Amino acid sequence: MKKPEKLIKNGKRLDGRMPDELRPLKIEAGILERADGSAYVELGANKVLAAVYGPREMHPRHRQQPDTAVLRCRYNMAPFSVDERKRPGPDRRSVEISKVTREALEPVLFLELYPRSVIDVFIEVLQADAGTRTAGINAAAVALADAGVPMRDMVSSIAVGKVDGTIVLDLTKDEDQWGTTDMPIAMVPRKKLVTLLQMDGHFTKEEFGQALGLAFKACEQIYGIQRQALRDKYAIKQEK
Amino acid sequence: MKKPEKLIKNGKRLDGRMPDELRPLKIEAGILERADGSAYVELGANKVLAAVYGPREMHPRHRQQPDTAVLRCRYNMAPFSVDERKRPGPDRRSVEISKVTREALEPVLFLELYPRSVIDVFIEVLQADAGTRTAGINAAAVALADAGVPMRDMVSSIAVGKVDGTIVLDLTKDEDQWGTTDMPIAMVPRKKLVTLLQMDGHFTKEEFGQALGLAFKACEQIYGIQRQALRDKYAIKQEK
Amino acid sequence: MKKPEKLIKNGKRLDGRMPDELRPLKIEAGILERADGSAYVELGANKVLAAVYGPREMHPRHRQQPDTAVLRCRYNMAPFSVDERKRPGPDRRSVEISKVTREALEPVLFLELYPRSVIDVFIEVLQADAGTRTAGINAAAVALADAGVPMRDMVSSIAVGKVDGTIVLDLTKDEDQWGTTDMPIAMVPRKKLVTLLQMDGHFTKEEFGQALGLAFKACEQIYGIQRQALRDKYAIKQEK
Amino acid sequence: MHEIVSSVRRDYIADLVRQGKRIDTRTMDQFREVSVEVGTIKSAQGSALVKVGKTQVVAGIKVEHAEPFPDKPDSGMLIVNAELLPLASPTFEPGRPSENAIELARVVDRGIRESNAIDLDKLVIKSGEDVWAVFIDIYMLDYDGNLIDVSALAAIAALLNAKPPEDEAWTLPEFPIQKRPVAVTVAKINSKLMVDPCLAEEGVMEARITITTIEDGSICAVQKGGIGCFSREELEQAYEMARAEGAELRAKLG
Amino acid sequence: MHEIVSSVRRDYIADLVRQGKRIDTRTMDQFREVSVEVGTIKSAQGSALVKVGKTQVVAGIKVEHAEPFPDKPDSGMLIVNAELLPLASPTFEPGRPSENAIELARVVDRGIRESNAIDLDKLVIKSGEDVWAVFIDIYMLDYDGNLIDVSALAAIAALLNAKPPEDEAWTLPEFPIQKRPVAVTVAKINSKLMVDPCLAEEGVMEARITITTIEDGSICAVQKGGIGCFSREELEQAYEMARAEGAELRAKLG
Amino acid sequence: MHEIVSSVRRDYIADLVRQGKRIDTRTMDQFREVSVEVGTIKSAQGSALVKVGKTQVVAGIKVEHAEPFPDKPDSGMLIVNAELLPLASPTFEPGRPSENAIELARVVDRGIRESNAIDLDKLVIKSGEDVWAVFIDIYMLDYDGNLIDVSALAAIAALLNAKPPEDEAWTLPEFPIQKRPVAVTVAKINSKLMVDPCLAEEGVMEARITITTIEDGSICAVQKGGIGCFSREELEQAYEMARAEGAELRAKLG
Repeated sequence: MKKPEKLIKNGKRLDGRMPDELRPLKIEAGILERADGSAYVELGANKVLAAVYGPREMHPRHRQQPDTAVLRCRYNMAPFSVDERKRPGPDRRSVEISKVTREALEPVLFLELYPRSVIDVFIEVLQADAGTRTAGINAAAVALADAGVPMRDMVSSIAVGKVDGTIVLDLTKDEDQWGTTDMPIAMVPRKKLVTLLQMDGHFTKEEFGQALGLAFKACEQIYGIQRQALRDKYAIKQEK
Repeated sequence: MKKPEKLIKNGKRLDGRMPDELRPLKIEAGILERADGSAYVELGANKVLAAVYGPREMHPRHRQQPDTAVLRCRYNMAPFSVDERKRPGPDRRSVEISKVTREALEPVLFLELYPRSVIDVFIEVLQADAGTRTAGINAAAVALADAGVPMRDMVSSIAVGKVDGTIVLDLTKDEDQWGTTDMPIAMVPRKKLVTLLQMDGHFTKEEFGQALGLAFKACEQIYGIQRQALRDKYAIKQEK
Repeated sequence: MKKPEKLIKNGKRLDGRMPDELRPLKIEAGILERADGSAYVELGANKVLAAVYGPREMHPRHRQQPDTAVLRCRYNMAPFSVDERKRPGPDRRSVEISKVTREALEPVLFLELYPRSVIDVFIEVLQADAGTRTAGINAAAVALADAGVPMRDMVSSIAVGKVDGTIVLDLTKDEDQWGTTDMPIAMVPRKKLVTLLQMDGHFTKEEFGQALGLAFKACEQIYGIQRQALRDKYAIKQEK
Repeated sequence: MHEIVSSVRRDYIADLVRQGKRIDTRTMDQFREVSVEVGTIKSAQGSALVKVGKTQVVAGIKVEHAEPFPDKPDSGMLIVNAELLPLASPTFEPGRPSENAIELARVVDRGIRESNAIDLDKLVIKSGEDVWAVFIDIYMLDYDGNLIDVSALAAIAALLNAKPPEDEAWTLPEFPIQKRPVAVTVAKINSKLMVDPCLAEEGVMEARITITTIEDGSICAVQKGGIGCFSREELEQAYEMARAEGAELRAKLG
Repeated sequence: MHEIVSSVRRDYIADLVRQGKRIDTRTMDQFREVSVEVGTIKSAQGSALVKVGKTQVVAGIKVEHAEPFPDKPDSGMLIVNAELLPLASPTFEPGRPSENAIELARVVDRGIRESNAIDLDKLVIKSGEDVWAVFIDIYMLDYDGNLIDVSALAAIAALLNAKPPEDEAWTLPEFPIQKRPVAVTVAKINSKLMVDPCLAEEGVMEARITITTIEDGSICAVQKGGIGCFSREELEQAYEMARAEGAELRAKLG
Repeated sequence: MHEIVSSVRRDYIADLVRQGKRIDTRTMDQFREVSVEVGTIKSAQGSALVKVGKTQVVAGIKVEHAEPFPDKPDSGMLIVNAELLPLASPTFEPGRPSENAIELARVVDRGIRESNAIDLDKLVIKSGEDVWAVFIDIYMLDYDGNLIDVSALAAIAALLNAKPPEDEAWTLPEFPIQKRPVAVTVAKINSKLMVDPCLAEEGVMEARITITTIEDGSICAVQKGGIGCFSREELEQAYEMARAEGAELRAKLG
């Protein structure tokens, strides 16, 4: 695709959204049988699964921590999730995303309750359209709750950026590619504390502040959808 | 080589064999010094070595099984064993053959007699002309007996296939390449129970049955040659 | 660079040295903070760092030796140390050099004093101009002394070779490339015992003897510079 | 692929089988509930999500330019890859494909390749230089047994769903699928044969045989697994079960 | 990147911070002593040895021919690689790059790439076929904390030192550097923010945020690390510290 | 390459050496029985099975088209690879080549390369584009000590056995071998030197030195191994042993 002449026309984005508007977000909790907890997230054209196993015994043993559980995260993209087939296996990008995802989630967990254990979070991107790491964190946080892992709070995540000079929420692949700036963020929504922040592109001081504001507001909205997904699952269980 | 016009002429195959005829098969037991047991097999132009080590202590320890020995098999081709030099190291084909070879041999072993141990079977193809996995299984079974590993029975193996519409025994490389079907099989010859069966190509129900029949008969013949190889080695030892 | 017509003119080499003359050699001990011992060596245009860690506990445990420490060496070249960028990570050459370096150093160490321990020697080539393994051994030996690891003696190392039919000391990259023979050597200087010897090229019996003689003499000279480097560091410490 | 099953449960399943029953009340020749959903992954040329009981597999098709193998200048390429995602089971580990993942990919590959399900001869752009490579990526999402059959079904369903790539080098009217190979795995427990083993049954089965058939009931691929044995009669019985169940599964492909 | 710190030392550092002090007597917005030495490695097109306190990093630049990415036929390539040499710390292990080494390389990469520090558009020899690839290799020699800032500074210093390759395909008068991105890491300990954490401080910090700025004070890259959190106010304060310290560091580039 | 030897056996061997004797009754300068069989592997261009005592090595030659190294456009390529097969010894493990396998391959490589045993300049098809690559694959089948000498002998024997590839690009009348390098390893036990150490001797030797000589007795490669030392006199004595034994081994090449 060639770069479009304008990414924002008459105040609206290519997909018709307003600058501060989220893509359609759908979250389902508990969709896998084998995993201890799981969640499925659709954010626009992103389709992401997360599964949680644990707390379970850590193997190999020499990696056990005597006074705490270890959180491991693996973010992975399916070969068919992107335009050009992605070769299976981790690359440098996925290693970094796995790391920042772990650091985004760990602040809300009581790992010290499970010495010598491990909690595994597996995130699989089935279809990608920019924002997969934020979709993955939203899914993982719901999957952790679904697994019954004690949590201080939820973690909610979204990207903000700059496109045609305008600060926008939740960039699509086209906006990410042709825009100026991408800033994924994750936060503990109740205390409004940021647990993930990455950025590349260009922001003045003012734009940085404005983008943070937009993200904080959106994370509250996402938090609501996450809670609803967990409530829905619980409701269905109760019916049964 | 171009595809020959006919692979079977006047009822005979390119190398002069009848459809139900084995290639010359030569088996020697105990040809390596260091290994606990060993065997060398020539099946037509195939040259294959097998060595057995064990039962011996399993390392690393966390892979020990408290109530049984573990059987490990490694099928490997020498770089110079095929027309175009093969890069050293396992590929997907050799990983699969190693697995089915292990499953072909394990039914005749009393692994439960050797808890926490491992028995290693190493198969090296020095020269290849189709049927290397069957030659390897024949060699490995003799090597296991040569190592004094207790066995319920021998394991004998051969391929059958379809070439120019005829069911044939023990395909050569040309027949494998230009024929329709290849079906390697391994069996416990006395009880006539199949421990390995793979097939690719095309068989009707009737052809499948006919091919099984041919393979069963040939395995009896191979079983005789395997026994003779072990008797010969024992006889030589006695002389000394 | 094309092959020069002559590598030795009027008895002098391309860089003006006499055949038995060492390149400028500079050794500094104790230049890294974190390492237990370290040294920096410039030998002509070679720039090499060595660091020693240990004796320290060996991990993983199953590699501990109950009656001795283990010496591990890792020789590594920086990607920017050579003309064409070297891909990071070990190659076959560096694996071999790491092995012979270990065998060159181990004879002077009292490893039996530190059962279950490991001593790690890390050698990093920052800029290369032939002779990096000898520069690395000189640096490593000083770093071991700097770390306070008990030593029977120093280890000193240099290459000799044949260029335009002349036996020469301490070859440069051009001499190595266009010359006939390269023979790196390491020795325990007081006892005059050889702990590393490799050679490729062409030597008659007489040339071999002559080359050994040249190397033995040069190693004495290097030994002096190594001792001075350690004295200098100690002197500076005392001043403080 | 086996998971450890307690000896009590083991005996219970074996006992049931002796009475001709299965742990989930199925008959010996009955698959669990099968659902096939296609086209879910828009980033793939074709895709299918197949559920058999609680086992879930998604397969995606990508079609890309490639240089042909030197010995096959006039043939497109087929590459089958299977990932036993750690998401799908507590016993699957991240990292390089396990022996089981490799066997799975190769058995699915053989069913498709040997039946000529894809007309690879049509996938040549320029002889010896440029051909279409068809990648089938099999993604195990939830593992409750019988991954070969579920994966093979997902693979052929995804192929049938495949749209031509948007590339001017593509000249065929549609994606050239000409056969529908279907794999059926027959497990042997306590000397009885049964199709579609669930995870608990896999934990106690002696051996399995996977037979892939095409529309006319002929066989294009076979793979025996596990450390037990089969008699000739059992093999012939397994074939009959695979042919019959294969036809039923094929009907689900629409 | 954290090393284990005894709980006594941990409490000591935290106590100091409560009083607005640091373990090495610096103020909160003060870097350790910084030295930048360029051109030491003759086998590289450009090089820099940067010391910040006891942390030492050398960066080397190599410029080589390469085939461009298919989707960027008219752009040179930038490849950043970082090696946490086992020489530099008892906790660094030989072998494939760790998670920390990969993050380090990617954060340095983003600072340079996103600020357009190198004019990659000028590094094209023949569109779609031959471009210049700029390799930045970061070599950690001695590790006493804050490797991101030291590495980023070494990388831009080495780029500024880079000479054109001796190759007739090179036609530019000089190496096309147009911006000077500088990374500043702000650590949070006991709810206080401070720049340039040393190793002991890293061992107790809750989180860190690295903000890379360019000459006009605008931001080109951000990376939060560690398992703590930042409030919005803290982020804005961190930005102010990074901008101010970044300007000071930039002055050291000469 | 060392295997653990009990201290009793160790003392026994050392005692024997003190008396000028060896465990298998050989003299100090005597090889075990040597047999060289060539041409056994038909799928290789050349092959040799060499036995020295109970140590067995097979070497196979493959000759294939390759693109030359950019800095050597007018030279064929030589690639030596050695596999210490787990078949050959309880101490060899499957997997990537060990340090010992790499050293072995490189020492054999140097003997052949530095003696110009193969006239690589003749193996050019088209300068800078297409040359012949000669692969020597060394396969250790049964390991009872002294693998370097046995492997080097198998390599040169296989080269001498090599037939030109059946390829119209090949224009030479025969395979261009011009020298016969032979490696002889001298072990040092209890300050005595001896050739061709068997496995038991390797377990107690202090050090070894491998000297590769050609027809005229001159040296083309040397490699010291092990953690002991050699004096200058010992090195000169080792050379004499290697030259004399090398000539005897060379005679076995026919």
